[in-house]
Amino acid sequence: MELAALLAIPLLGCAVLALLGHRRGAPEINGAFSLATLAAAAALTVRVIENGPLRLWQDQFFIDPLNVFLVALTAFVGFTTSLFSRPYMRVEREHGRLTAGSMRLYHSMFQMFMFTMLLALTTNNMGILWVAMEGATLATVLLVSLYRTAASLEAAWKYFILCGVGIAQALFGTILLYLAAEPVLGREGGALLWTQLDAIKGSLEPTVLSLAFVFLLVGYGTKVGLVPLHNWLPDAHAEGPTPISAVLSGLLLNVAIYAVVRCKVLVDGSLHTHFAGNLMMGFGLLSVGVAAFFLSRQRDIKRMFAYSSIEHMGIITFAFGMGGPMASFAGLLHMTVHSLTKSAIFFTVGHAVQKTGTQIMDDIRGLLGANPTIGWGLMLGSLAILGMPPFGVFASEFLILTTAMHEHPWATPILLVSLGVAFAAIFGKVQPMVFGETTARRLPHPPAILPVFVHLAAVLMLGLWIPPYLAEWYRQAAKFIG
Amino acid sequence: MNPAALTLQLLELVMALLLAPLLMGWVNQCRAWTQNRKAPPITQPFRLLAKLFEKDVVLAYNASSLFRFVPYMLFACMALVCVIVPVLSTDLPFSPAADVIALVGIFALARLFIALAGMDVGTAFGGLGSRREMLIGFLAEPALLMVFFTASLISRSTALPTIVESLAHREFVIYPSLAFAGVAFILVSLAENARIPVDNPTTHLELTMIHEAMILEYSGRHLALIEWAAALKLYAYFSLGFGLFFPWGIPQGTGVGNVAMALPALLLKLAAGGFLLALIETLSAKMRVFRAPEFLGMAFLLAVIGMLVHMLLEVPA
Amino acid sequence: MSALSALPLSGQIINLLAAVLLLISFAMLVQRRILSLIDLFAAQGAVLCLSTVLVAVTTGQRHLYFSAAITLVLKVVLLPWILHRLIRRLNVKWDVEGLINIPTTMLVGIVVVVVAFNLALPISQLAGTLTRPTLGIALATVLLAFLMMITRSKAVPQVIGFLSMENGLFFAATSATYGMPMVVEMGIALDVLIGMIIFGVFFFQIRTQFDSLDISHLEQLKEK
Amino acid sequence: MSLLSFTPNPLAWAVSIALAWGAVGLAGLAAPRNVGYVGRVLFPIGAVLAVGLAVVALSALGGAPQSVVLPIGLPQLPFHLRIDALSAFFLLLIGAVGAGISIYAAGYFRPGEGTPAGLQCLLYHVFLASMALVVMADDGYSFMVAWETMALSSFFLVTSDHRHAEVRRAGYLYLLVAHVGAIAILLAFGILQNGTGDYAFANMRAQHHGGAWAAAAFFLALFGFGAKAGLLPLHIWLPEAHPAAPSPVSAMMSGVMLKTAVYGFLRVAFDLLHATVWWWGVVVLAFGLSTALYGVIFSAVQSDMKRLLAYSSIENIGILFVGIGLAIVFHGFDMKVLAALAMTAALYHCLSHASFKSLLFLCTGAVLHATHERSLGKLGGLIHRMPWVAWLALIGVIASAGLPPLNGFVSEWLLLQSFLFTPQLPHGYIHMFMPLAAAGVVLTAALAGYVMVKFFGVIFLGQPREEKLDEARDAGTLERIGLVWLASLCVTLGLFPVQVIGMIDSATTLLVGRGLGKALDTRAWWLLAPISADRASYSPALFLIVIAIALALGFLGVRAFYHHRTRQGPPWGCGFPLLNPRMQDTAEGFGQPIREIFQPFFRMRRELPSPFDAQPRYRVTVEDHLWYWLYLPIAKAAEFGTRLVTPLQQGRIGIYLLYSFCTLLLLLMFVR
Repeated sequence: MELAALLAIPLLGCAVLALLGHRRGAPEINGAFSLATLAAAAALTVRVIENGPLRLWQDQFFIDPLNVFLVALTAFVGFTTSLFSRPYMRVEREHGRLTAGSMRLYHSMFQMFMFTMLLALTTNNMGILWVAMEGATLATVLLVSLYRTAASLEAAWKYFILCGVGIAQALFGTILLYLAAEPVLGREGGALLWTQLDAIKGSLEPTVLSLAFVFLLVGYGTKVGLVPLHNWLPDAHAEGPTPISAVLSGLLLNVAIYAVVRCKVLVDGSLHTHFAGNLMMGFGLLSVGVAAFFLSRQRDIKRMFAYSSIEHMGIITFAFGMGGPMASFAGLLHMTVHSLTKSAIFFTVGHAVQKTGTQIMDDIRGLLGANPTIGWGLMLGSLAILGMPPFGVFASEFLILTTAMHEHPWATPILLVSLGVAFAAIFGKVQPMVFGETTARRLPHPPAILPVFVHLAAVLMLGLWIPPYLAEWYRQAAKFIG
Repeated sequence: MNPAALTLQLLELVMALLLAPLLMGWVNQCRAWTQNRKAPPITQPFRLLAKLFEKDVVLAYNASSLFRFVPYMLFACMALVCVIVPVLSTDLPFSPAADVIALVGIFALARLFIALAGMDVGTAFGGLGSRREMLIGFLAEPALLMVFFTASLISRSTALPTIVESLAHREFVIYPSLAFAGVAFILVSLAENARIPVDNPTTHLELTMIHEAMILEYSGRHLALIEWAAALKLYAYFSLGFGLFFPWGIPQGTGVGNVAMALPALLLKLAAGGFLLALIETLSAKMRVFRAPEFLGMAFLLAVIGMLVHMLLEVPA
Repeated sequence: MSALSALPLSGQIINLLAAVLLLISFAMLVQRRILSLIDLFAAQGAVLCLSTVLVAVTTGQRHLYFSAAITLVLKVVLLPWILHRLIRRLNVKWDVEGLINIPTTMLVGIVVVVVAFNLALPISQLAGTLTRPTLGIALATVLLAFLMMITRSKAVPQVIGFLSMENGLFFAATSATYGMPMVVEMGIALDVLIGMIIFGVFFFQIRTQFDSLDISHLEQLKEK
Repeated sequence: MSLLSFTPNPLAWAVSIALAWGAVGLAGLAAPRNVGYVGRVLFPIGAVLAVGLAVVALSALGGAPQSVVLPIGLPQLPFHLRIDALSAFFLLLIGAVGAGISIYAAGYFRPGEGTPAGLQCLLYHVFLASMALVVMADDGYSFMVAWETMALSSFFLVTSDHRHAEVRRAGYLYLLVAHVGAIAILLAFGILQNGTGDYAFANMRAQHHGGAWAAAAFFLALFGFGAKAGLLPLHIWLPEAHPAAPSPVSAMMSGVMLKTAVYGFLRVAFDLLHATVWWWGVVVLAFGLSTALYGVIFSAVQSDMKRLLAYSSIENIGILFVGIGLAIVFHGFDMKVLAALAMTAALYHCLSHASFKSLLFLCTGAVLHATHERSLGKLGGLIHRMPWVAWLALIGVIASAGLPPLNGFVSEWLLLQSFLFTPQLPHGYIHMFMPLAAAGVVLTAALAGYVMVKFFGVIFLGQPREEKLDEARDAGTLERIGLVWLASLCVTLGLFPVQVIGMIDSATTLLVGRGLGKALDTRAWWLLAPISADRASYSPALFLIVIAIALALGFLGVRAFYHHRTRQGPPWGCGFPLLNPRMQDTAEGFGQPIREIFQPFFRMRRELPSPFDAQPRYRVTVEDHLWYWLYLPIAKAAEFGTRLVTPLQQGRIGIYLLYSFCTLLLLLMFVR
């Protein structure tokens, strides 16, 4: 019931906003739908807390500890993003950067995107997961080119082609998975249902699974933004409207990682080696390292934070690759805090960019003077994402690094250097933007500061105290991720 | 703390106050003789002090309270040193207050104050003198410490009475290391006491003066105290040197007989030492300020060699 | 030889069709003219449809008819028609200029095929299907399409490459497992259709923006 | 001690005080721009709390360790807090010194300067509280949280005047180095937990590590804590950040925060790793000694008073690490008493440096407020206008120069005493080289005297170098209270070493397994004789008494026998009549001999005037070689790294596809 609501509400929202999206009240409608989705997600979460994991509709959908918190997180960030997009998109519209049509497209596709995300998370069917992932690309690709500028068009094109091609590889991987499972489960046995696959993973053919995993990793890894498959990510983040950057970074990447992790569980069960983990660690380290070095070259603020997302995805991938209860726990925690922090950063960035009228960091100065809340938001957000305690990002990095130090000491110098370089780059750019004399101007709509600080407060809380049931989910999920 | 020891302590102080200017006079006499000049009387420094005490103090308009405080401080520091260094007996009640390291500290304290005083009025010479004085100071201190290190390695102590006792009252052994340390000590003493070849106590030539540059603005009783303190310092270095390298004649007890024996020995040693100082000053030429690091570096080197020699030859394997 | 003769006739025909598929893929890789490219794509779809029907007939897998129908509608009729219309509307009938010259492309293509065959060998032995030897060809088709996307500098051929890759995937699904479950097939088809529509939108947007469909205009976003 | 035992649970009290600091800070946000409220109400409350902390810490010093587990933190890793002798010692330091700085800060803030006072109040108290938590933390995670909170709050304090580019640069450098250091510490904890997943210090203590692992942990800790403390190659942030901060914050950072780094190092090296390998100590000692020399030499050539002090802090940290290194060497050879001696020296120096350096920084703050000048070239003669500050600064100067009878000398004396035992070390080379290190320490101390003469002489003595200095006003009442508090700390620590060492003995015992307590000659309360009175002794009290008597006698004697007539006149100056303030020795001039002698240490640029210049100018800039030899190459390497990755993102979609393609093929090959 809750699940039906969870999926139906955004779908309905998509339809409604396709009609009304250009009206004055559209942002509020958007917010209302997002709130309803959040309520449904909350209800679902409560139910899972009370009754434990669920399987619904002939096992086509399932809720387990791994995806329940992601569902809640997705609905939550979706809701706060809709709050943020309210003043943001109004300003964009009033500045004439967007037409009525594009407002309609934006609102409708925002809901569509939420639907695909939630579908990808809750479905038990690896095929549907693929369809939903592709759907998420399709829903956002036109949003990236919303401004119809040359750059946004280019970004959207690259996003579409690269993710399309990437995800095609994932389809091939899915086919191979099916190929491996079919002899065991039969055509009607639900050979693509993850729960079924998980149950029989020990008897899946290892060779096929390892090949399948390569395809799946390359496919979903493209969406995660793993180096060297990441090239679409900075462009798409930088050129789309900021709310979209926020949800791309905060949600889409998470869901892609989620898909990879689901696959990894199966492969590990079949291979009994550390093959999948090693691959993921390699990709993770490469992403962290390369992204860190990219950071210092950036001039565009959104682009920089996009690279930061790549870096963090690398850290998460590395953590899951390492495996073990501690590292997987940390990986899950990192997913949560990264998505909260990064979306908060994009919220402040959005306002800062609107205030100063530029995305070029050299031209943004003295936000603290122009608007202390935005300035502090950006400063604290950046410090949080850079792994400064007491924010939650630090908690997960602490666990990941200390575990790595013991289990894979060779990796730690890379991480040490990368984190140092990343810190130098991001902080060196954020500091003058926040401090110093101001260049900003007044805006007709007050900025949506609440989402920023709600996110940061949540991240702060996760650094100091993790609610017991959340910790329990993490632990259980970490247990079967292995 | 028995009264005899306390008396002896007082006696030692009074003797230092009296002997120090005399030693100055003696050195000046010897120098005059070696240079074929007619020598002033040995009591000349006393006359100088008396004259200065009689005179009015002329203070610069902008001299601060620190400026007036420093001469007394200087004098007190040197008095303290003289209380600590054993010359008549090793059983001194105030001696535990400071060992050789602390002694270096007292000298440094005095140096800090006089250097500050030199900067107080704000003349061109004062600052110059202060900086040179501090320069000599930081170069001399490590060398001095190395000397003390060698001495205290032999006696396993840094307390002066113990050092003296162990050298003077145990069976006689030749310590080659002490020879090196002794030479180093002489070099350091020359530098610390503003003597040729590092400084010239008799000149007021801008380019070369160090100690005199700092005290240019002093006059009257202040200057007298400073001069007296300088004499005390020289005396203290002499007695330190005797304590470390020629401790024979310094008794352990506090009896009258002991002291009676110690006094002539001290006078003899002072006379010889003073003559030696005059000889060195006559035979060498004042060097450039920036040669001082080499000079003191040499002292440091000698002290270190002394210490190594001690470790090599004198430590029973 | 004996293994080959043990195969039923339908299997042999499917093998033939697979070979044709590969041939078409190569042809697409080296084809310079855009209209011919679209035709080749349609032909590829037709072959695919044919082979699917054949498999369906041979094995009695009902849902494969449905898949074949979708293929026919989507990839033989609808998409080529849309593409033709687009080409006409956008008036872009120029010859395709590759980034790498054609002999080189072909050489690379052959290497890719060898790799694909070798990779597929162990897997196809596991597959319990009639069509399992063709898995290698499916993989080769996917990779050749990939190669084609890499080498083309214009938007339309790139999209055709993308669609061709989809074909290869479809073929792989058919050959390895007699197709995916119905829901998934439907979903994939939907995605392809929507994707195509979005491509169409893009063509117009790009064209409005740059006055051409040459994606070498789309190389401004980079690190300097 | 019975007087102090009214606190049944020091840990609870200490935690409450930390929380109360947080509350005081938050209260500052109620009226952020009301300087009267923030300054006259909140900061004094903070100061009282600090005194309370010191009292609590005193009572905890002798007591048994206490620990508590808080319900916050990570699920398997709640915050563990613990007070043992070592934490208590550092809490004492934080409380005692923090009290002086807080009360000074109460009078320091003026309206309209930089960040609103309320916000500063929040940051300042969070800073204090986090330092207290750092020394109480008993597991890796809470330690790191407190550690980085400390870094972060101090960063914001440093950049409170962020409108100046150089302040921003300083803050940036500071936080960067701090962060890299923090990651290293974190990795050290990663080793220490030894795969158990339990980060509580109790668990780490119980683990046994292989030689290489232990060494790795040790040197990671040395790197991490050294970065915070300002050990040699990582000191680069310190002379930038400390001067940039408002003076109370500089005082707090130099005086207290650097000590938390020392604490962390001691905790990891001795308590968790048990410091059993003697050559670790040699390395630490070498780093410490070079830091000390480097710091003091650079300090001597500075012409900005706060930079001068910052470099002097580097020097003192170096001396501290020399002591720690020596303790490790002795400990490694199982010479427990000597290790205790060296460790006592180090701990004593912690207290000493904390008190005199914060005193000096606060004095510069007063000067800065009165004159708005930091450059030594524009100060002078302030002893006339600011006698309070000047005389109190003199106490700090004497202490900082390591002169008797104040506290700086005690620690130095102890350190040299322990060096005297190094010839007994059972290892060739080491027992011969170690005494040379002692010479290095003495050289450092003597140079520190040089630096301090320059500092005090140029600022307070001589003639004012600028007109406006005549308007300078002395420090206000609250500021004076703070200064007097710290100065009296210096004096107390200087005069009663026996009592103080008795107090910190439990901390020493915890670290090296043995205190000086038994070895301490207790024949007389006034006599410090750490091994035996025959061996060496020092009595500052006696020392002071004799000097005081001699002073009084000299003064009274001169008056009694002669007269005290005094005339005023123009300065003599060898008869030169046209004296003006510009003819005084400048700060640069004072540093000149050092520049000459230690030329290879500096990267010096000189602009000499030509004989025909209408307006001759002389300029000399002194820079750090390490910046060019180490940091710029690192920056260049990072730059190179960026250039290396840049081609990855060169815009052409075909190439991007090629990456995916190649990745795919490569991985497929890899699987086969």
